[in-house]
Amino acid sequence: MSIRQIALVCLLGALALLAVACGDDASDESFKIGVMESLTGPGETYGTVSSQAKQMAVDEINAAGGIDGRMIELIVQDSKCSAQDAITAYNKLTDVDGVKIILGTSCSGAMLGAAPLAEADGVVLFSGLATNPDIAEAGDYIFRTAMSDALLGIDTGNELWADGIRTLATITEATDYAEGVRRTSVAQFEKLGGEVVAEERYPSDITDFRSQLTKLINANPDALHIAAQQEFSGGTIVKQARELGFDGPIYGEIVVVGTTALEVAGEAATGVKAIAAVLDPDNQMAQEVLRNFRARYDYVTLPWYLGSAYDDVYITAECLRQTGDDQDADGFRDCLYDITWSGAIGENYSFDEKGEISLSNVVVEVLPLAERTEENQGYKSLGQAPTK
Amino acid sequence: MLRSAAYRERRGRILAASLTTAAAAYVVWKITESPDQAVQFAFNGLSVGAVYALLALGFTLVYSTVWFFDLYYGAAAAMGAYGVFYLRTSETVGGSHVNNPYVSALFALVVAGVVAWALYEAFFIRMQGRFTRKSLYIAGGTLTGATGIYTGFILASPDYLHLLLAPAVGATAAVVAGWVVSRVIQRLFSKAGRTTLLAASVIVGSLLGACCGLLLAGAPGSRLYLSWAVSCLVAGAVGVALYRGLYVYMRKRARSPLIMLVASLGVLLAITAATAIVFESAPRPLPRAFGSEPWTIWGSNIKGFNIFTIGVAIAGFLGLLFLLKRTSLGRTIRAIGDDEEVAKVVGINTTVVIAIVFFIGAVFAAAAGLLSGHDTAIQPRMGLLLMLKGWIASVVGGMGNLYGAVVGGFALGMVEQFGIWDLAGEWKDVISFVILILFLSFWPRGLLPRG
Amino acid sequence: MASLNDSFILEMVNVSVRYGAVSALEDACLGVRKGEVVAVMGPNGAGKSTVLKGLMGLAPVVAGQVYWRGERLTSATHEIVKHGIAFVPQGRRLFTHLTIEENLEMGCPYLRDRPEVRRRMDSVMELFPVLHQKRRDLASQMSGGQQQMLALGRGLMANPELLLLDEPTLGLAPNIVKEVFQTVALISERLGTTIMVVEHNIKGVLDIVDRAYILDTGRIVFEGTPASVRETNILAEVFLGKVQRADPDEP
Amino acid sequence: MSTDSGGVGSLMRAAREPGVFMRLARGNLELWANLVVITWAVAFAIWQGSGFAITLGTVFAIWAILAVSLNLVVGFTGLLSVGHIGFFGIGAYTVAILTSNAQYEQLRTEAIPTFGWPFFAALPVGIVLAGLTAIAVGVVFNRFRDDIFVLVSFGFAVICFNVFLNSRALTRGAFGIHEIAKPEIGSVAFGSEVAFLILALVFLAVVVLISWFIVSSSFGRVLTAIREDERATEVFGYQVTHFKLTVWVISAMMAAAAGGLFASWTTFIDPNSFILLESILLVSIVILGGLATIWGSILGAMAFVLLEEGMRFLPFLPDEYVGQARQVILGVLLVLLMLFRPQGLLGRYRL
Amino acid sequence: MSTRTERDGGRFALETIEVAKHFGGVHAVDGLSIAIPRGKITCVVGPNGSGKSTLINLLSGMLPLDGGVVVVDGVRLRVIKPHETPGLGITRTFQDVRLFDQISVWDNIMVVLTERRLLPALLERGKSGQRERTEEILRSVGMWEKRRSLAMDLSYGQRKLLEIGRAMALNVNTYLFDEPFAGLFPQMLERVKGIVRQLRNEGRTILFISHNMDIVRELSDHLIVMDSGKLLTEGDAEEVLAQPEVIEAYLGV
Repeated sequence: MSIRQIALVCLLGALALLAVACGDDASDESFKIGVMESLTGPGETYGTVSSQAKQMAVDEINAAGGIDGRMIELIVQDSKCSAQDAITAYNKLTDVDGVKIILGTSCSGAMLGAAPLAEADGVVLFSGLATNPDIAEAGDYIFRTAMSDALLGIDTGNELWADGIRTLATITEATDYAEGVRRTSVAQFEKLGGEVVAEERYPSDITDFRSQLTKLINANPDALHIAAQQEFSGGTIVKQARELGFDGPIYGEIVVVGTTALEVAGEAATGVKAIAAVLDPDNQMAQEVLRNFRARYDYVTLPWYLGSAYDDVYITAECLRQTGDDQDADGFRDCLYDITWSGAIGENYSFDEKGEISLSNVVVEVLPLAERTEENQGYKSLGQAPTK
Repeated sequence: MLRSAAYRERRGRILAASLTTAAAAYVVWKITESPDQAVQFAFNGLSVGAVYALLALGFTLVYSTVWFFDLYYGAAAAMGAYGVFYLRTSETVGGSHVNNPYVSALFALVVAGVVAWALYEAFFIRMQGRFTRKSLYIAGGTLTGATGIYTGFILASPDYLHLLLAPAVGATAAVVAGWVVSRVIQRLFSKAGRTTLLAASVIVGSLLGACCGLLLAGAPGSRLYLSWAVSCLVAGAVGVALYRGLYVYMRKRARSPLIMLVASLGVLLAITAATAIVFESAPRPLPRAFGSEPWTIWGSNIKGFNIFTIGVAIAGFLGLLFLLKRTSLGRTIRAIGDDEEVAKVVGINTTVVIAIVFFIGAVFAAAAGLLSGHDTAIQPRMGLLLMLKGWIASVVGGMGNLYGAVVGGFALGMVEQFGIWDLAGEWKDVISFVILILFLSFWPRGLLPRG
Repeated sequence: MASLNDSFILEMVNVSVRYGAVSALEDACLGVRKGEVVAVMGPNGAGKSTVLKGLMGLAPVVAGQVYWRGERLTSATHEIVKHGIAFVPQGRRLFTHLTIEENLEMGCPYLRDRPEVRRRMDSVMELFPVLHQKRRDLASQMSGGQQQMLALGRGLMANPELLLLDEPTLGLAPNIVKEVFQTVALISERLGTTIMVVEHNIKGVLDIVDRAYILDTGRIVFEGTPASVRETNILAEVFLGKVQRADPDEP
Repeated sequence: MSTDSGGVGSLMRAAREPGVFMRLARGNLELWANLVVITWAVAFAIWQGSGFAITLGTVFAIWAILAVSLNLVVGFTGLLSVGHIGFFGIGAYTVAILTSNAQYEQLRTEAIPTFGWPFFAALPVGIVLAGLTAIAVGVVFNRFRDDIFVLVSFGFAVICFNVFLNSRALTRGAFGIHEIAKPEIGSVAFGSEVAFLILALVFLAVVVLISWFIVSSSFGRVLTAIREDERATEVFGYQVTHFKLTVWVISAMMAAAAGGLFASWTTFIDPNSFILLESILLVSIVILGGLATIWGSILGAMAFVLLEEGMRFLPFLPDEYVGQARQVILGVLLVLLMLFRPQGLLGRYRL
Repeated sequence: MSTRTERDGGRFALETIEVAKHFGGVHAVDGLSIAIPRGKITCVVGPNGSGKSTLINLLSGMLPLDGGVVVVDGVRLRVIKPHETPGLGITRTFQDVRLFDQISVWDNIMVVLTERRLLPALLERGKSGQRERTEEILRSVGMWEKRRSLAMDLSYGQRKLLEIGRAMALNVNTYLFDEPFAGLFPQMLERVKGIVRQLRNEGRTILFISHNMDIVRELSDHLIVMDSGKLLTEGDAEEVLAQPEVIEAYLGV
């Protein structure tokens, strides 16, 4: 064999050693909880915020002495917002790390990929972020503290109609979340008698929306509805729509008024309305969570999802306290069905028979640039969306 | 029956002509339908077309010199954009610094390496007679090290960009001014002595240089535009380093252009992923440059910055045209494109000239990347997307033709816009690639064939 | 090993060239004196062009040395022309997308002295009036003969002491071939340039050269004046195939 | 068949027939490479538990089918296609659409018709559909060669992704399709992970067998000849375009089979699994493993899967960067391979 | 020079009538009308660039005809597709030796012997007849020992021989050899000469290009001299070589 060939074999061998040599060290005493979040890819912002909030909550619990003296240990995997990666991550968590309770995941697509496996294996999948209506039907072991798009859509449709919008143009990111938001909103809007005069979609990786927006504006709608998955594209669309001379009202959901989105859009975002679940300003716990998070990570975005991820951990801790065993998925599941919780995202909420919660959405309006502060997140609440 | 080549050519021409006619008729019909939208589409098309044209210009320049597809080109576009982001994070959304000493050191090292090689090629052989090898090595090493450290400092402290770059800009301005002055004096007063000449140019040059440097040092607002220059130069330096460090060896042995293609694909993959690791894979905006307020012309809106981009594309085209057609370097570049071996024989150091071509190409890509980044946003994958668009634009325009690159770039921009008039906007990419396949099938030499 | 002959300005000593396993030139020793016109002749595949390619660093020289004015020539290909050696490659190989003027300027791309370039170009155009008429045309638009003139002119732009011509008549019509040879003779006569010409067209070239080397299958089989070449009948032997060749082992 | 140029001088002289020894040298490399990778895989399985190993095994089998099928085109025929993921997607989507049983009451707009076919009825349809697409695409692509072929195949991948994403009436666009059926034969269901792994390996074996059958036949020899010199092959009486088209279609059909398996394995697909980048990674696997060798592609796929999963355990690499780090490593490997070993690890054909 | 018509189809394996090919403005083959007698060795000579290789490229369909007709066995053809040439009984070698570099010597020969149709080719895997024929050919060109090496690892002479062997494997009536003797050492040369003679003895037609007059004299029955794409003269080798204008064309102006 030539030196080159030997070198090749050595390379392969080194890689093999690399894989085998790195062992894991877990203490047996702690509760092991799996976490799957999309830490890279299109769902990166959500996944990162969510996993950071969870880590913060876990650190708080552990600092306070853990659950009856036992610590919680999070085992984090990247599910990348894709079904295939979610399945790989799920299998690694259940087979390698032997967890029975998984917090996550952040993308509905990933959730729907892993859900059948979890259902079959009897593993609890508990997400604070996935909002696809289909997840309600995914199974007995599937829970979420995120609200289904179905609710959001009804509120959005009502709000549009109540504001006197009769013709609507929609621009939608081609992701399941954004499509879900658009679909449910438009359904309600059309049910009320509204008309969608133009609709456009864009793939996640483009940053220039001008041609789509030109078409939408040219259709002369009363309002523009943005359904985005990434805060960044939401903000950019607002900015570019204004650049192209659109001066009608713009509607969206939480993503469009997220911190990054508002920074990207700047002054252009003023007056944009969003229908979203928002942390109650009077909720002391919520405000404390945000304060702690900012102190710890030096930024805040998607406060409601931050809160729901935080709540997830505390709910989990409570149920672990009751069952006392992180391998008892059935007990954990029953505990979730029974529990009523007051946390950052709301008071006295509980899971229905589909593993869903229902809280109310509110309408928010973006403040002028000068009035935006870290505390008010850049928008003011206009109260609940009209019911009809 | 196999048709004769002439027949096939004719058939291709007929098909192309009818397709063009159909497209033109469609556009005219659409314009009469809604002139407002047509004007807006035209503006949009010009804005993106300018970026495509810039990309196609650089791409065509490199391709028609070395005749292989260099996919690093895409990474250069991303690097240009991310260079600005790297240096100006404090002004961007999110506000957090990504400045990382390892990254700065790495690029400083690359720049130092390129400088070292450039010094060697430029002076080593020429000076060998006058000085000893050792002293040359020491001098070169010192210069290289100094450049490296200087670059490192520039990259690592973006907040003081204007202060750090002031001496360099001042010195450059001084040299240029001195040179211009000496040329002017030579022209006007042919009898002027050496001493007067020297004194005049030194005085004027140093004054002007100092002036420039001081002005710059006192203008922190210039940091954004300085970061443009820095990231373009760094992307260019990486291009040169790749050529000299990798492609030169590969080209000697390559049996087919595919080797270069696959290798540069590897480069693109690695750089894209590394960018995603350092900067995260989500899109980011660049800080606001000038001209971000829209102007209304004929009832449609266009940003001042877009007009600037179009201006840059045209200036880049004219500059490249001037370089290629009017200067001796350009002549040399064209000669290498025609026949590299003979170019070597007549006394051209082809390695150096091709390195310069790679530098220019990468600078064009980086400029396109950062302009489109300012206009919209940046993301690690933008390199691949922009490169493919530049590639298509140069195929549409005609490979190896500068006029074709500009025409192809703007044409592609327009087609993408007008193509989605009736189709949904998400089919934009499909339209570009269908155009590509149509062109390669029926019109492989493009709109304006080379030569 | 042959001793260095001072009167040779260029001397190749025992030069061998191999492409992979294929030997193209073996132990070739040849020299050129100042002001001479020397021909290197031989049938196809004899290694004539390889002599020049090896000299210019375009072919891998595996053994032997090249001396230029008594010093070893080790420069990179692009440096060689600065020593005063210009190479006119086979098949003309012009820069087809450059104009004729630009092609001529490419003959000395390293020269920064514009007036000097102008002067040289004028003298070349004086030598080849046809180039002057078409100086703004692209090189690809010329006929074969004119292209050869341009290639020669490009070589002369370097103001070379030694001009290497690789098959200057290849693929040219007979009347043009004649013209090319006349031009070569003219260059030698008017400019005093030393010329080494590789040629398969024996008769034409023998009329203009001072000395000739004859190659066969990578070896030099004869050296002498045109008269001696004609006398020995070596040409017919090599070209029409009657020579007793050495029996080298199969490579 | 063919040999490698490596070898130790003294032993070489000792060997009576040079070809035999060179084959041994090649055999050694293959043997070692395989031993290392298999040891690695076994160690991995023992250490990480069989469950995870089964998952990885299934991922590996699917990638391996893809790599083997792509190698038919890239390695044996010399057409560097970056668009293979398109056929993979066609197979996956056909199986998904035909077998999905999901009820979409809530999904008012983008509900697609449900067929509820069994897996083994849907798969052949997917394969045939991919074949038909391949014929159409191949007829257009047949005229392109070398780098232009690479360029248009990029285009094909992009077009396919956009079709999957934007044809909402057919694919539900970004929603993806879920509840894709698991394979069943009569009463035997491949519901469990192990059963599915076995099925995937059976598929891989079949694909390998077919590939081997092709490359060892006269047809395969003609393919290699086309790769070396298309015009010369033509002069010897072969209608080169037909041969190229045939292998292109066969390869596309194999990729579609892999796609069907993939869809059924994840039970949920969306367009994100079929992006251009995946296609580029696939080409990297083929080149890494070796051009024009079936074994090499399998090895490449295995190394690829183990590379990513192995990196998950690196202490200094945050988990979220594993995918990107894998991409960096693959990119650098591609450069090194092109520089030093343009035929890939076990390849028999230099680009 | 005599004029011929199609009636002579029986006597001539190949005929060209006013065949032309031009590249840009260069007329590589300019209204060439020649006839290649059946069962004999014909040699084409002429100075470099006189269009000899272009002629072979035209006859083998590698280049499309720009004008004129090629008559093969009495059939007039205006278009020759490369993949149909074996059907017409024509095969060739290349001046710059185009082997299938990265496959083995054995496979280089086998490629020529195997099935042309798609499906049968898929099902066929080295029939015994083909194997024997391959072995026979490899032995006859002395390449049997080398059968496992890649074609790219062979020496120039071996490559040349292998290419001729590859052409021989195709059992056709007319062989077009483009400079089969160039760059060969005597040993190899003899072998190639032997092959050419053997082919003639089997009653096949051979057309070859050579610059080696020695061999031309020795082998050729019929000689065609080309200059600037046109026919200069043709006829018996010795006679033609004795003509002064041939010497002129060849050795100088």
